[in-house]
Amino acid sequence: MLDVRDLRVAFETRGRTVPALHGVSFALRPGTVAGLVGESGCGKTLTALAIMRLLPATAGIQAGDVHLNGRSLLDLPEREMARVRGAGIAMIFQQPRASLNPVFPVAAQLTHVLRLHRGLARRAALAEAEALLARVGLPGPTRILRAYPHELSGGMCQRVMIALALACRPRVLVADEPTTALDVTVQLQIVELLRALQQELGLTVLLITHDLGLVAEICDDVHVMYAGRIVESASVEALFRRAAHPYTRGLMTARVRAGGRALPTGIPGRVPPLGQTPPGCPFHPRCHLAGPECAAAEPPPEVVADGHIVRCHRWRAGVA
Amino acid sequence: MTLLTFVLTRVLPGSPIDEIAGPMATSQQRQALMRHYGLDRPLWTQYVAYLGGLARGDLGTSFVTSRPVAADLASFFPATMELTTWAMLLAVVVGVPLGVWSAVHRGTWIDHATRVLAVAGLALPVFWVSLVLIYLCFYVWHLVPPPIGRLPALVTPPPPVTGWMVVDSALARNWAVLGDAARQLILPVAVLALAAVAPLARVARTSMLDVLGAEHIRATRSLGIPWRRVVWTYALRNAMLPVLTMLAIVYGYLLGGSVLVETLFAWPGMGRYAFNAISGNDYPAAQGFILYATVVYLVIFIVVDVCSAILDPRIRT
Amino acid sequence: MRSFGLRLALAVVLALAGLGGIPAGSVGAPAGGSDTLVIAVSRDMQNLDPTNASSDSFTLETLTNVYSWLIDYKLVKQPNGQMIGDPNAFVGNLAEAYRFTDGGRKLVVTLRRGLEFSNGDPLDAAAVKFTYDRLFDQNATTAALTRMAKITDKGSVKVLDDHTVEFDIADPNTLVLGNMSQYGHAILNPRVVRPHMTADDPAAHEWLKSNTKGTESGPYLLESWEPGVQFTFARNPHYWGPPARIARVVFRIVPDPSTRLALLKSGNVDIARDLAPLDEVELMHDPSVTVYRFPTRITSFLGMNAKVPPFNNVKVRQAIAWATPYNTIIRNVMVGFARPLTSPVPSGMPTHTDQYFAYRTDPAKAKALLAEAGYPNGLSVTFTSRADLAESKGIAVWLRSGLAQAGITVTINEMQGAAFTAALQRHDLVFFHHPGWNSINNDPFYHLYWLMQSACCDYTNYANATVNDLITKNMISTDLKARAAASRRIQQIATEEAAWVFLYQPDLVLTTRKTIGGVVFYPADVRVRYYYMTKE
Amino acid sequence: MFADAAYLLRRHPVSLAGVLLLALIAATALAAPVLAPASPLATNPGDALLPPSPRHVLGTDDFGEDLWSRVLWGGRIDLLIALGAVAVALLSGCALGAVAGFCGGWIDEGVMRTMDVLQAFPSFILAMGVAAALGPSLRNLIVSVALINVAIYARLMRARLLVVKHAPYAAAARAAGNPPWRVLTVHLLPNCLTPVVVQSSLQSGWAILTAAGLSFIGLGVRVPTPEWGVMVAMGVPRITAGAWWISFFPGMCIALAVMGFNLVGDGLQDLLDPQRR
Repeated sequence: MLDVRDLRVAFETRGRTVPALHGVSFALRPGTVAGLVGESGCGKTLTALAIMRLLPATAGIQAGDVHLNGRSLLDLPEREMARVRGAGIAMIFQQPRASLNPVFPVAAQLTHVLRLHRGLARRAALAEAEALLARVGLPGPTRILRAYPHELSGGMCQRVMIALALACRPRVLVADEPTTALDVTVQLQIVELLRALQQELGLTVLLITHDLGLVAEICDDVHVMYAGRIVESASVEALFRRAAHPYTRGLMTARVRAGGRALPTGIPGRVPPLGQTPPGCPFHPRCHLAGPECAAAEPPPEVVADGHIVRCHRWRAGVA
Repeated sequence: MTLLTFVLTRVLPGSPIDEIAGPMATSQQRQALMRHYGLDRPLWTQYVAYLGGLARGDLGTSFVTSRPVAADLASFFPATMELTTWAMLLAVVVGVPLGVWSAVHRGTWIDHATRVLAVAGLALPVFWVSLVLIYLCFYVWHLVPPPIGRLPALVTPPPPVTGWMVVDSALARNWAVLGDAARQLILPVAVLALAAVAPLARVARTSMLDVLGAEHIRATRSLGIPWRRVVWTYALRNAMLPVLTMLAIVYGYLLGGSVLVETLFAWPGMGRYAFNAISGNDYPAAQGFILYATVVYLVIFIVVDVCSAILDPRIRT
Repeated sequence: MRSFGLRLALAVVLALAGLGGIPAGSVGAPAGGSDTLVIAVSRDMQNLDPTNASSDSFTLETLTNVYSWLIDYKLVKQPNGQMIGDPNAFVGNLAEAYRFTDGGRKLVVTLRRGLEFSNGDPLDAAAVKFTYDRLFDQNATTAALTRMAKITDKGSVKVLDDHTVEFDIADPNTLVLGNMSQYGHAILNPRVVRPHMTADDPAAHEWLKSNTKGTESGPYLLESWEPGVQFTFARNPHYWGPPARIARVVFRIVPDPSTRLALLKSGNVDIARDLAPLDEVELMHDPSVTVYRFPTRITSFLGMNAKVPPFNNVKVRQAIAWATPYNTIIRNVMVGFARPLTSPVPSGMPTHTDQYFAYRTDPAKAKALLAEAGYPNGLSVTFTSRADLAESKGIAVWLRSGLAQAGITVTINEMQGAAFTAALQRHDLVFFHHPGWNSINNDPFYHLYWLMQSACCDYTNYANATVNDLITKNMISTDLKARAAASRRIQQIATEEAAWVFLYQPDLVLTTRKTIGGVVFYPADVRVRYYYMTKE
Repeated sequence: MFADAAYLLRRHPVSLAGVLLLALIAATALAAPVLAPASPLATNPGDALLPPSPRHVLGTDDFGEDLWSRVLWGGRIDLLIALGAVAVALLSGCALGAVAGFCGGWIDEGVMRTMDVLQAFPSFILAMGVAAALGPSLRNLIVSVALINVAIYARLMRARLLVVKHAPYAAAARAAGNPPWRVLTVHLLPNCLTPVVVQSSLQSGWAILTAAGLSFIGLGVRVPTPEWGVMVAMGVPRITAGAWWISFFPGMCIALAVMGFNLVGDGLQDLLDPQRR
């Protein structure tokens, strides 16, 4: 469905090129939910933006490929890509309120998308907008339509954002920490909504999160990221049964409370800042299993089991 | 405020009486005139009298034009207002897209070129540009009518309704005069706009850059809205607030009357009036002008507040 | 979703395009038809009360064209064919005839029959009496000038009958006619003016300052006045004399001299006033323009305050007079539109002589005089010029470099018009350029009195006992011989003592389109009479 | 900081051009005594109004003064006006703003209302009035041009001060027992200077333009001071007579200097405002 291959992204700052994604590869199976997991700063959001080709001006895709239904997105002219966005892949963001344009009422943003992508007339678009708002579980859609984003709560904004994303009838939905900025109770509601919509519409979802609890709850597959690399990919069951990478296991031990904003990991140290990735396995300075080979060379992907891949020199030591 | 203007006009060197009385006046005649204009009384009495007049809406009588200052202001203000407003509209139409364009193409040669162009417009001394343009466009190429004021010499102005020649002649359905008035406006409007483009473009650029980096712009793009629409519909309106404030500053500045442009184009506006008042020690006129400028300043900022509220719903609540 | 910016842009562009696209009517079009004269002037008129008018040239020109007075200058044809108003020959204007009686103690004036004001009211002896009563009651400049000629008060003006008025002259003198031949003596319409007289303003000054309607008696009437924009004359149908040749005159206020020049060259105006001398020279080569130049009696000089050191020292004044670059100033600042001034009494005024004028530009001589004066190592002075007059600036610069040759360091201080006038009239200026004094009465003692003796206008505080004595003795006198001798003596003293630095007498330059004719020059008041002008 | 600047200049060739322009102008102005072939005040009646030629590369003016020499010397005066006016405005404005922001209360109220009044005046007319009241001279010109900008600096300073006043380091400095003036001058002011610096560069350009405008209406420096504005003003009436060079060259100098200041100001803004990098 969505196939990301060896995606490399770098920042151009102060005349220097600082690599941020070092060859990210994964694939989404149609109609499933895949989780992209990792601590803050490990490149999850960057991966999503690169897929959407919405990287900030300072970042650029150096190499790699993104295919949607076999069509390479990176080579598309901007005009075509705009058509893919929304209709092909839609995205919802971490900060729901900041993602809505503050100076337009909900109706204007929603009907514009409907008219543009689905060619609806003004009146039909308005009716559809109302239906969509109802579909994402907003009470009193007519009132919401007239409202400006600052008049809505964070949860409501996220629902509006979801409605906007669904308005284009996308095949793939990228959800970038959709619940992180919300209250705990609201988080659950949004998760429920996403799950319901996914099943109902048969969406393929890439869920970006640092919350393994959430992953366990709704994902089919998981990809764990660290310092711009996918360090482990597996099905949810496989991962939770037998996580191979020491980093993944660290994450899991830390998963005491679901949804805590700043994740107090059981891993000592911090994610290395951009441009200061240590040589070899980027995780080795923090890894309790690290040996001399870890600092010498970056580990190649190794197959743990069918569909379970890990990049660690010493995963066997960990699993044993 | 009134006190300040009062004091400020009184510190001008010289006295209006010397100009009025003429060279041969004796000191008694001069004193008689001082009495006539109430200038012989102590300053604070003059000030109280001035305030009293103000309360009745009386700004005093100009020494130079011999007319009530209020009437003078009423006849000079529309000239400046018309000139300035057209210039501002032109500057907005040119400057804002230029700034947006520059922001969209940030860091490219387009960005650099537009910035240099805008700054160049600002950097040229306005009187110098005016003269060169008059020389070329009127004198050499005959593209525009002579810089002789608001209407050609022998054209009868339309009955004043708004004081705007273009509007009044349209109201009077006098299309010939409308054309005359419009053509008289071309060059001075262009010159004023030239200087106003740069600040507008600069603010539009910075503010657009801020907005284009915002989350919601990324979100809008993620919905597959074409880039052009994102910039010109979604981002522009967000970026308009700072532009509006700059617009008000520039507009207020220009409404104070551009002495230089009005001099060169024989435009009977506020700047000329103020210049004559100051250089002729015409206290009531100078005071009246300053009062006017203050009111204009206040009104513009109220209008900007209202417009900001219309543009940005967050300000409304 | 609507695009706010786009719509606004579209609207403005359409509006501008629409306006610009209206078919051209007046681009490059010539000024009005042969019945209208269009004139670009530098500034607006100010205070039009004839007896207490502001002294700027366009106010006075308007008064001269819309009012008439009893006695005026006689028109004569000069050998070169140019018509001028002879400053020393007088004829009746509103007066059909006038004569001095009683050994010059009375002036009897007979009015023309059937005179009317511009509104049709009769202009008779009662109006004359009203005019002079008001003049004396108001006691302003014109009253002072009238008294100067020894017509002292209201009682001196008597109505003999409807058409005859008699003026008592306390001491017979030569000043009467010259002092009366000017705008201040404009006869006013009592029926129009009297209703505006109030307890606060018994002279109706406030009304007359900005109105002439109904009380005009000259060839033109003031048809309209839009302050700061333009004012217009129209032919006065009730004028007694030959009607104005051109029906309307439009004065357009164009403050910038380059703009006025461009308007004249392109034919958008018929006449441009107050151009820069350099442009006037240029215009002499323009086949579509006529440059009229008339020698005036205007005295332009450098004032040196005789009460303030170092200028109280005659030698210092003489040194400066020897160091001044006369020719450079006339050639480079006035571009030749001036002739040297060689005496306090200008050339063209009776009794003028240049025989005492020895000054040339001679820095060595100036240095020697400075040494004699006690400044062997030079001197530093501050020179005040008018910031708003180009020629004043030019003189300042040339003077600075000229005086530097003689070891005099000049610091230039520029003053704005109003401040300069105020300081000038308080006699506070120490070393300055007087841009030009014109004595309307072409009489040497009138001239010398004002500039060397009067409280108001002896700007340099020049005081020489002999000179004072000679002026006092001869001003009111009919002994022409004695006056001539005294005038020469004064010229000798003032020139030798370097009362001022005598700079130049500027020309009156009038630049018109070739189509304009009938230009008549009045050396006495240097005002342009538009009613003689013709246009092809 | 230097690395930043170097980077920025590479990314902003236009700002680099601005810096080079200003450097060039400053260098020629400083080297005027060496470069100028003649004294800027050397008049010569025979040489008036000569067009550019090998002897007078930029021609001569009404007084036969060599324009090239005058343009060179004029750089000194104009840079002095720009920097002087900005310095005066900056020092007084910042002092007022700092006092207002630091003291608060009625002092703040009083100072800021006065600034309001100053800003409500149309700035050119205000400068005109002040220049007319003081009379034309270089010093008065600088003062009048400075006055119209005082309010801008006061406002900037006060706004910034209100932000940093409550910053942790300010509280720390206060807790350490520093007297208020010391907290203000040593700990707070240095943190308020960024917007002020940017503004200064932009205002320098404005100052030259305002000064030139005042000169044009006769309120600038005295003749024959070689100041670009006065030179343009004197040359402007000569354009129609064909002597374009008198106003053209000083006019270009003004334009280049103002452009230089503006471009540098733009660059500084980008450099000093991390958000806009």
